[in-house]
Amino acid sequence: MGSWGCADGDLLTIQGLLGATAGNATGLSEFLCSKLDGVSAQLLATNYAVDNTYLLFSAYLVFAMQLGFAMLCAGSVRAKNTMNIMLTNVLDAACGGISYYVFGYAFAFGVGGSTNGFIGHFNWGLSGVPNSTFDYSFFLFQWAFAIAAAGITSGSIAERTQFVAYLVYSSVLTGFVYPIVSHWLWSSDGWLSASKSVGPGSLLFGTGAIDFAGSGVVHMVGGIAGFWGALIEGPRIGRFDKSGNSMIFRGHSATLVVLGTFLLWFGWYGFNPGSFVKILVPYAGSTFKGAWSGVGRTAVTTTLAGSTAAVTTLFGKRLLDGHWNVLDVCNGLLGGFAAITASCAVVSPWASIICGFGSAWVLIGLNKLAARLHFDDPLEAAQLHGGCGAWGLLFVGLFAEQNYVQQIYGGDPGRPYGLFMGGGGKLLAAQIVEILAITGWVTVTMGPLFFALHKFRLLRITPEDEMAGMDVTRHGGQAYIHADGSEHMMHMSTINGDKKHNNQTPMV
Amino acid sequence: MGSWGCADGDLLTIQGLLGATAGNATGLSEFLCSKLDGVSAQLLATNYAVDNTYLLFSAYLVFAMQLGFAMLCAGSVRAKNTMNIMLTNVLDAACGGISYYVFGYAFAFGVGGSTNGFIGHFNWGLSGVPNSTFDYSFFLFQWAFAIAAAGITSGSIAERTQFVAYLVYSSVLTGFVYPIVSHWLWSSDGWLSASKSVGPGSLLFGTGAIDFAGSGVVHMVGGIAGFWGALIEGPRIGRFDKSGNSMIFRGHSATLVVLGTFLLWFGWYGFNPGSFVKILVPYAGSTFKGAWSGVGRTAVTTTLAGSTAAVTTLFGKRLLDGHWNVLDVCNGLLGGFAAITASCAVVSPWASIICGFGSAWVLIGLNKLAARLHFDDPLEAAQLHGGCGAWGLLFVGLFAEQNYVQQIYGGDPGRPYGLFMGGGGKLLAAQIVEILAITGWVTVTMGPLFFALHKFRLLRITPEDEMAGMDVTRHGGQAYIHADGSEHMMHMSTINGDKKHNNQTPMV
Amino acid sequence: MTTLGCSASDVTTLQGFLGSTANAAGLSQFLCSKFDGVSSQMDATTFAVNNTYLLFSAYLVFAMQLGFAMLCAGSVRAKNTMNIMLTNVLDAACGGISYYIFGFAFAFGTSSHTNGFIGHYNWGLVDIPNTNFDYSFFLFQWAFAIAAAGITSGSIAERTQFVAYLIYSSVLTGFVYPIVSHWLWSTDGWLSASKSLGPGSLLFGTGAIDFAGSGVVHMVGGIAGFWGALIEGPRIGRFDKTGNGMVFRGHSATLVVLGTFLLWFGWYGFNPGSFVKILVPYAGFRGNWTGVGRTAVTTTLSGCSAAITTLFAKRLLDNHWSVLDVCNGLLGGFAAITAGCSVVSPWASIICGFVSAWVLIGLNRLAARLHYDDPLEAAQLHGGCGAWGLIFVGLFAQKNYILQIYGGADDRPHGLFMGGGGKLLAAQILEILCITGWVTLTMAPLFWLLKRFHLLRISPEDEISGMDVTRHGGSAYHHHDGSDHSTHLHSMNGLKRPDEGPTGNYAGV
Repeated sequence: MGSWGCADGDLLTIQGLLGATAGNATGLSEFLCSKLDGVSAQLLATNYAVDNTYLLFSAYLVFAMQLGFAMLCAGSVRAKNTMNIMLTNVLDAACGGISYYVFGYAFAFGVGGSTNGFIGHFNWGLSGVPNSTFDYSFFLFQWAFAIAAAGITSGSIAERTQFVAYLVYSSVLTGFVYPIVSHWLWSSDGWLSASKSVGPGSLLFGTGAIDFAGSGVVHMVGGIAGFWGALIEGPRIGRFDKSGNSMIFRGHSATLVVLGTFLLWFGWYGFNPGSFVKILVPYAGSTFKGAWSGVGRTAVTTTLAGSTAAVTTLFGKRLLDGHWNVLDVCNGLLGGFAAITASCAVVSPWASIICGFGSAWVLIGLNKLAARLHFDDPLEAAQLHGGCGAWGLLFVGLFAEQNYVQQIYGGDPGRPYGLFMGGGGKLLAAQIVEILAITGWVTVTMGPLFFALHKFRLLRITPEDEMAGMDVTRHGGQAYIHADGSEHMMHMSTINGDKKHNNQTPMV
Repeated sequence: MGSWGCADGDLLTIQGLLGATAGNATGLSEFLCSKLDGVSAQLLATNYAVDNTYLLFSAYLVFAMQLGFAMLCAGSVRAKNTMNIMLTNVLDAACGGISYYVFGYAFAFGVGGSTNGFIGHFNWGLSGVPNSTFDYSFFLFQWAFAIAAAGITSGSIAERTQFVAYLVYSSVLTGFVYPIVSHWLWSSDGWLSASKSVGPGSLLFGTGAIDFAGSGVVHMVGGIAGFWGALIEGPRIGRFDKSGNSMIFRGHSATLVVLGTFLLWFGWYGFNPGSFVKILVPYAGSTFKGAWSGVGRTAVTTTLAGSTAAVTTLFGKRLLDGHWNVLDVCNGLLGGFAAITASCAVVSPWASIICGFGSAWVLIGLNKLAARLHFDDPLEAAQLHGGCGAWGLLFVGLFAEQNYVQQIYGGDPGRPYGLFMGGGGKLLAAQIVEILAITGWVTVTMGPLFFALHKFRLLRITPEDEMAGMDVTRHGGQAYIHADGSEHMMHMSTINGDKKHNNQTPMV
Repeated sequence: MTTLGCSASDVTTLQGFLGSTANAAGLSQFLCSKFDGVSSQMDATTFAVNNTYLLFSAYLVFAMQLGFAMLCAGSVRAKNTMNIMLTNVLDAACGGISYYIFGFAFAFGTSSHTNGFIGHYNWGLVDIPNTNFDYSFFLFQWAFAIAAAGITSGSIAERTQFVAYLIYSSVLTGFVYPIVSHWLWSTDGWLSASKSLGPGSLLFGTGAIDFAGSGVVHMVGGIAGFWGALIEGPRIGRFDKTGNGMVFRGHSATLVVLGTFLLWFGWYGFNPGSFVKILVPYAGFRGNWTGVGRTAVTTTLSGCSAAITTLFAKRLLDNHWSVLDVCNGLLGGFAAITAGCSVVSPWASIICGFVSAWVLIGLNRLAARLHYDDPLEAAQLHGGCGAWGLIFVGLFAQKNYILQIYGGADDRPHGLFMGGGGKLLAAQILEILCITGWVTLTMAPLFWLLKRFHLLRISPEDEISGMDVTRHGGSAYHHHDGSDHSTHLHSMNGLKRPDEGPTGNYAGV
């Protein structure tokens, strides 16, 4: 951050420039410097205020995605499991808030005297925050990201997972697995980071992997964790019949799916453009371009990628299945967003259309593959966030623009960029390394975890619970009560209320 | 707000400093001052623009809470009263807009030549606004707060209140009762205010009561009004049977409850952090700390208190009732938010965890008490907003940090702060006075009002209406029509439509 | 942009002032370098603040699309929910692509030579960002464009073929709407109130004032919807043989309220956001931030007064308190104030809302009498209240607000009732006529052609059984999945796929 006041030697410089001729060179110099120092302090304060305002409201938008996830998940499961999945979504945010405060943030961004490319280990419980680099707003923004990852996984294992298993994997994912991946990519000393501050030449392949807002860090982590969970649990009862045919398990409310999708779209404007973290950063060589142009462009690429993926899915599914399906369009849209998330800031708007087009087919293809392999993921989360996320990482390596990479990540003018843009294959190689590293890390940590839960019979609910629905058996009743019995009742005492049985705990 | 240009005497000062030696001391002085004045004007404009942007978007978020209330209330009542309660929520905002514009704002913040610690009486109909202290954005922000209080009360008396009674109490609460309480605490000359501008030593107990975003002003006011309403009306028919057992009256849609809760959470980021009103305020003695750090910290304490309350409620209810209940978790979460609202800006993040933990047990305890005393509040609004709000006010007196109180409210360095932080008992005493004053004031105004409505038979609907549901009897039909008869109809003329009777007015 | 640094001649001036002082050149350069540094940081701050403001406003406007989706979904019968939500999602998605490629160019593409009717530069956002427009402006305008198409889809709900929707939506968002927005909002539009070509070039010396689009967005959407609904005719059973109106209730009042509140929320981006820049000082403590705040207040008050007026009016007329009517009244008040939100006083906005409630009630009665069927009342609400809003500007616009926002000479026309003469009112009426004419000329033949080619309306069978089942892969809600009383696992919920077998093209919905 710049300084517009008087630097250490400036006072003497002015005095020297005024020479002996001015009436009171010292006084004049001090006057001018005090004025300029005042201006400088105010400019600095303005800079902080603008950047923090921008970051905080972006964080609020990202938080709104949790609401989007809750509605999307609720609408995509059968009515009998609605209470269960909404509880997991509320707890993703609530448990995540506490664990990310106590240690998650420290693992991800705790930077202090000694650096460590694999894991952070400073700023436990936000001690030492705010400092000149990070303010509370940054914590809030990163927390909102962390809880998104756990939300993705809960979709994959919906409708058949014990609540205790959810509590265990969610804590591990939000508190440990995800923070470490975000340290690799986004911390200034992460081994995969594209903006490493430890010195020139320290970037992987001279470039580092570019994952601007987290196609890999958030979406692949959540998607791959969901993949292992869903694979180890197996499909829902009745999802594939004995002869191997797929059954269509429709969610109970398309309205909630659309509501959730639009809320996610709304929140994605915090997720992607917000990842600039600072908006008051002028770019060299232009009077009107700065981080604000980058932020706007990121919002545009995000919009175009999602839009293209939605339209591609619409016509693709029409050709394949013969009807215009809003649920498929919504998922296609989200796939486009998940894909553009890595590259949103470093590709041109026209390229984002290609990204969205590709991601629609990736999702359609993976869904077909999943059906063939009898892999059951109620929200298509593994295919959508894992598959489209990986495609998004590759896309950076192909279409990243040189000048955008320079503006955002700095570095020497010869740093690698997208293969198709003439920037060589090094960035693509780094992106592939990121895909492999994330896949490997999540597999090594979450795979055994789900397997252990499975072995200890903590993972899957009983077939009886699954048939009856978890809401009734575990969560205190159904989500919807449209008729309360008062329409044709005779005795007032029986209206709606379940009469309390004496052997129950008292109602509060 | 500072000035970075030349003050009145500065021009002559520079001329004097330059002395006779400079070629043209007058010209040079004028040149420098014109530059500095230009800079100053632009900095001032920037300051206004940033603060207003921040405040306006915060106000929009607070407004979104009204949507949250509407969905929360709708989901928490039985399907047959959905239209009724949503209408009250829409009208809270709409009637509140007009009444707060015409006189509510004047009662609350109308400050002019003479001061009055009890009630404001200037700026009727926003005359004299904008001025150098208040712009339109401040009115909008305060309006969004005012309508929240009325929304709380409508939950307490849901499912059994005449619509006319609602119109009466809502006008009185939003237009008179609430503005006066907000004048006490938040106006610069309120008798309970912690930042009173009338002079040193004028603060109550040398500190004033700290109610940063309104645990008392908003939540207790709404909650206590709701308490009297619900108490005077009595429980819904069938809620307690003849032998005194509680019946469980479940709301008709848990999805709407979760939707509403998340929207309230989202809006609370405008409610609490937005209450700073200005974000571009640097703090003395630091280059990077300012109101923006306070705003961020407030968002963090809010998040942590709600999260802790949610998790505490989850396990608390699991132990007590034996199931994991998302509805209880949602209410616990909101209780944590209501509690932290008073102290959000003046406590450390770690303390907010204690605040949330305490509020969860306050809510559980009060709910048990309400069940025992046969007090029926369909949304637990009196317990949640009244009880947790009071706990939040006490919490300020215990855990407020000295430096945060100084940064936000100014005053001399020896001013009291939290008891457990070593700041003495004066702040706690002021907080207790606030609790008593608010309880007394709302009781004295709203209690007789509800009682008078009751006496004139304007308060409660007839048992027939209550059994059939108000939507059908008063609001033109049911909220949901899932089947429209077209599935198995023979005559086109009967599809869906209720055939209009000839003696009715034409359908529009 | 203000220049706070030193201009080219300033260094010389400064040297002259310093005269023979020890090192006049060095001192001048030193001071100027400081001021230049300050100036460039101020510029950057201004850009950052204005873009932050505009981007978050754009996000709010986008949230209106969600509001429309929920409002429409709740207002139609359950059997057509999937259909109408799909159109809302596609309004945003298709609109994003078409507005990027050519819509923005038609609307705001400005370059060396001007054209008051249609823009023709900046195709596919080339040369963006420039000193006038950044990406944020495109995003904001895109969010406006998709709102217009959303309005129309409400008018023709429950009976329109999906292909017809795709066609009219593309034409409306990609061509009809951008041209109208060029007329009013581009610096060289022939109806613009802030034309930059020079003084005297404004229509009637004032131009039409349509600050946030009562005409540009709401009337365009509403009139397009009017023609669509008129050409299609009413839904089956909506009017019986003797001409009585049947009440076709939407399937969920909750969704209607949800949608209405979301629209209200988004309107705070729509109206106040239309200032585009917030860091523009006027004098003293006033600046665009005051105007932005006032706009939010007028918007709020107009909607509030329309809602309350509707509440009591419908209570008198229909004898019940109806939340659905209140919601529509509220939205009518918003649609009306949209044109005048920034140039009228808060007290006037209450009048605007009051009248708009009666406009909507009156037009709804007229529609019922004429057997015109618009499931969301979109033509009446957006078309009728939008037109009233345009007239309202001509009556109540305040001079000082107009000068602050649109500039111009001190004698510039303003509202008739404010003593500003009838010229502004004339310009407003011209805008109403032009928009009505233009949309009629373009959209009516389009709908008519679609009808001739049997692409417009679905078959009666589809209409009775609902489009969701026949066209969109199933109904929106599944409250019972069969598992409650199932004995055979394979019959639960799942529809067994037809004979394609395991190798079929099923993709696991």
